[in-house]
Amino acid sequence: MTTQHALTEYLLRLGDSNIILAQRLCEWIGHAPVLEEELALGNVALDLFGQARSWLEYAAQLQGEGRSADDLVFGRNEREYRNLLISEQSNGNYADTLARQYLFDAWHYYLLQALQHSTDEQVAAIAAKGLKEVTYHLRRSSAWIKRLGDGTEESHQKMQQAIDDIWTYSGEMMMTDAIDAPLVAAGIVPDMTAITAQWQAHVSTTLTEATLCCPAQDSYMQRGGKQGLHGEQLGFLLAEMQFLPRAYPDAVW
Amino acid sequence: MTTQHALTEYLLRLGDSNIILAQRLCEWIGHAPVLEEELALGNVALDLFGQARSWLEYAAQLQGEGRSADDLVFGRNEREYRNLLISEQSNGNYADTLARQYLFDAWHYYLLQALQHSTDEQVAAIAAKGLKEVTYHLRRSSAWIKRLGDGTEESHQKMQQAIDDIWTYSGEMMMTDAIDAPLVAAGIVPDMTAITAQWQAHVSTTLTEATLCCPAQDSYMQRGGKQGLHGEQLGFLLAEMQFLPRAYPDAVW
Amino acid sequence: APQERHFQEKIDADIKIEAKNWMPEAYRRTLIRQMSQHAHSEIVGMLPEKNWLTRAPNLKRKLQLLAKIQDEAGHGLYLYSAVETLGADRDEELEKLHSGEVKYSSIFNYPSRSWADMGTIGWLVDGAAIVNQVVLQRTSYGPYSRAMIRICKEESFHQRQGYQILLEMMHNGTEEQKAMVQDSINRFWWPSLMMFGPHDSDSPNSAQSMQWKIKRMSNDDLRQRFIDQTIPQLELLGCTVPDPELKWNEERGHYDFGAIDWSEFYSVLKGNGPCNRERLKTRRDAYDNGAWVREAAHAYAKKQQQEAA
Amino acid sequence: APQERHFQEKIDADIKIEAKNWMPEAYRRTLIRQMSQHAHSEIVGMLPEKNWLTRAPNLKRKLQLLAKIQDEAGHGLYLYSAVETLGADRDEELEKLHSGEVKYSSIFNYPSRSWADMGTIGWLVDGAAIVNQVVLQRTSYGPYSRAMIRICKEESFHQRQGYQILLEMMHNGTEEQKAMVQDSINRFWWPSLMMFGPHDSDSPNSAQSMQWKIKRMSNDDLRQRFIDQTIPQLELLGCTVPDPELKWNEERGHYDFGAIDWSEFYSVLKGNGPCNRERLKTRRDAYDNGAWVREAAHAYAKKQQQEAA
Repeated sequence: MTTQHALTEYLLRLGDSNIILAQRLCEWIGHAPVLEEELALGNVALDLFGQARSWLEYAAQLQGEGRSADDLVFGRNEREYRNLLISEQSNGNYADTLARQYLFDAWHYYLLQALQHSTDEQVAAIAAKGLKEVTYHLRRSSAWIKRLGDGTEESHQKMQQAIDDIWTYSGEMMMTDAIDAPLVAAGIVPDMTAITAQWQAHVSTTLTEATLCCPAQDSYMQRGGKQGLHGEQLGFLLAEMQFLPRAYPDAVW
Repeated sequence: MTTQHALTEYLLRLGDSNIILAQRLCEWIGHAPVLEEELALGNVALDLFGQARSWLEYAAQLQGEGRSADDLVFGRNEREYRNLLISEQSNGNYADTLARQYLFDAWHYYLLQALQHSTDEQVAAIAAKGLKEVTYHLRRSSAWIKRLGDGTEESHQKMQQAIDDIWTYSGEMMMTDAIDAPLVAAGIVPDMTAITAQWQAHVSTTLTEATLCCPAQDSYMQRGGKQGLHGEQLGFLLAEMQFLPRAYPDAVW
Repeated sequence: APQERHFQEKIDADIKIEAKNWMPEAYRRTLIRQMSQHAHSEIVGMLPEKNWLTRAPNLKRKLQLLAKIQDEAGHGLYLYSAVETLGADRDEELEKLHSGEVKYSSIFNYPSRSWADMGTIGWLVDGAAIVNQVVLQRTSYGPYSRAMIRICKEESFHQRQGYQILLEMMHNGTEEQKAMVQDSINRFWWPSLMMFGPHDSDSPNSAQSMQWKIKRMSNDDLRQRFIDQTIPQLELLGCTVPDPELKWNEERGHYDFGAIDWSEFYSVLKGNGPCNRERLKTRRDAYDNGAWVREAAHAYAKKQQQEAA
Repeated sequence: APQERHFQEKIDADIKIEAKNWMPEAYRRTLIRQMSQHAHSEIVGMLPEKNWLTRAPNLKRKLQLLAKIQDEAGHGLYLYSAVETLGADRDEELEKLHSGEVKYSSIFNYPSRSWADMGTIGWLVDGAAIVNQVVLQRTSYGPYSRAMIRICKEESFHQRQGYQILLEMMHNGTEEQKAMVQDSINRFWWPSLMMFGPHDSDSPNSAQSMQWKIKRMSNDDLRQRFIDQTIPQLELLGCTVPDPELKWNEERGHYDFGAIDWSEFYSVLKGNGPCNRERLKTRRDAYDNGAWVREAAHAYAKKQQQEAA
């Protein structure tokens, strides 16, 4: 595998994860528990869509087939999507959404922190810009974990259940495969060992502060999203998201 | 307007209403309260899809543009869909689904009973065949109205709420417009006056037996479905239903 | 009463009333109601747009639409804050929304049926809102006036974006897209005109509001202003409005237009619009389903305070 | 014991055991468990197919798929009835499903990821089930055997339909569709082979079941039979299976095949498949959300009886 091909795949994984998670967050608009949360969720979604666009534009450029970020977002099927499984999980209740968000944010934060030192200038630049946003995402979602974990009896139970339910999708963020190796070697992307440790420390500290139990780090972890093997919900999300460009292929919007 | 054009529109209204309601019923599969109901809902959906196909094949034939029933189902957008608003309403709880079904079935039953005497042979034949199925649908759904209306306190409340909520979409079934006039004149479709009275009698008897209040017949009634003016939910239903043919325009399945 | 006279003198002198100033109870009540309605309209107005958010046709439009919805949530926040300066409580105002006691702009009881509606809502609906709000920048209550100044800037931006959506479809789109735009305008034209409220002759509370300078222009004048500024834009689009009587009146220096179907207006207001139930249910469910979250946040904040103390 | 001897003699003489006959408790328990698992598998097996029901690509396929799902619900009903002849209770059996105490076929813990899976599930998964069920037509318990006979007919029909879906895509479809089919087979091949259960050497309860003729062929023999009959169909499709060691063995008169990854099998069985949680949650939620409906039906029936009395 050439480094360029590996990098393209890596960018798709990043971009797709952002797109899909942002799309999920959009589903909350109009339904959030309080107006301030409509705003906060929307802001996070905006940031993620924006970062996704940057990653995917770069991916499209590396592919060199004249495709745009839009072509990638609206023209690929489930099997071609490379998002992490955690990003596609359905919203559930507010605790479920925040558990998903927090575990993702913590990974995203440490990853971008490392990627801003990438030997690939474009990767470094996108990561540095994104990191500012994700710093806020992580601060917000960890605050909510504590608020709900250490709020009422009901919120505590819901948050614990949410963490337990999403946990099996957290491991994939740290897994590597043949795509990573050449990129790590070239200093383009970080080795995941350090990031895994950082993530675990952040999560275990936050959950403890939130009076929540941290599930075992060696629990069975689902995988496959990065290789295009998704759960059954993704197809519905894509059918909705891609409907207009699919239904009106000659249209300009 | 030619009679042929009017008949085509009329057939689309019938076919589309069946398609959309059947599609809604499909959403219940795997989620029904008891296995027997999975079967029953599925059977009703099968019947409705089958009848829809007959109506739409005839509509396509009258259009004479070489389109198939599939082209009509999978190739039209929301604005071109002619289904009754009642058929597109979301499933809600089981009482909501049954209230929607019952009010529809009662109309469907009396309409097909009249349509089997249509001067148009094909209409008469499709209606006669469908009537057998719909006789069962109506028997089943009225039984459920009574069962839930006169079941427990909780089921009574849910069923009353369901009737009250869906009621505003029931009037459209009885409304006529410029499409109906020439067809009534030609004896192809019935005048709705008699059917309205039959429907009202059936509904009021059933609801009374079910210990439910019948909302006022002169309540404000929503309209527009038959003219292609739908609620916001239909677009999502169509995006899902039409996804594959839209995403793979050259495919054969 | 001298207080009352002093109050009216300030109003007449175009001096803003501030939260700490004395004001007649009726002035306060009228303002609370109007500003709450306005705040609720921002929040409910997010719903028809959210309907297309997950289906926006490209990333640029998706980001724009999301940002617009965010702005509306922000406007809602300013406005609820402004209402609270009058001693009202946000949760109580929301209760009144949920119970149907206080309304929101009836235009949001119409469904958004196609992507073109994202353009039309920006162009016509926000356009009509701006005509109202521009005048309200000069309203007599200070916090309301300042909120309006801030909101107007963003709304104009939204309106231009909405118009751009339609322009793109009309000038570069397919025949299907053009039909989609015309259909959208056909559906939203009359409801947009109704946004300014009944004719002045049927608007009994207007006189008092005018005297208090809560209102600064009459419904009919605002409506005429909106039509006059919109029709040239319509022509640039290459579209029409569903009003055969619409015609430039050289003598009046204004467009003449056909009679508005007020029965539809009152019917929708009464709850019979296509989406009244759905909109209220969405808001009510969001509030109810979020109760445990708000309670938890409250409980947590209390614990934190106690620990800090 | 004479009862026990008599029982085994009947079995040995291929006389069916009926509900009213004496049977050893262990025989009854084994049967209840196996038949419940089978019934649960029919019900849970509806879910991966339901996943594409609302997205079937044309009316013909939609009707076929819905009819197939209906058949499965019907099979579930026969089988629960058959289980009840043994004194078990359907609701209690469902409880055991929901609590995870009794399993269903692990194959349904894999997601259906594309429309091609509707073909592959029919062809491979139902195909594997049939190989099992054909033999079970001769199982020693009468009601089970008769249910199997009835079920087998419909399953063969499903299998042919599934194969037709794939044939159509492979022979008349686009390149994208062909890739979709191959991808689907790649994903379902090994899990289908695992449907026959562990190797005979790792299947400790098999011997007793064989003696009782609840089981009539060993796991490995059934698996070999399935492979032997499937590979020619695979070749007709123009597809491959993801097993480089698959090869016709002239001497054995069978296909040789590679080693099965039993760690995956046990992992999925333990709850780690991609959909285990989701499947159970769907069934549990359906049951819980339907409680009030079942209660109402029950209350109503009781009232009707009282009135009739």
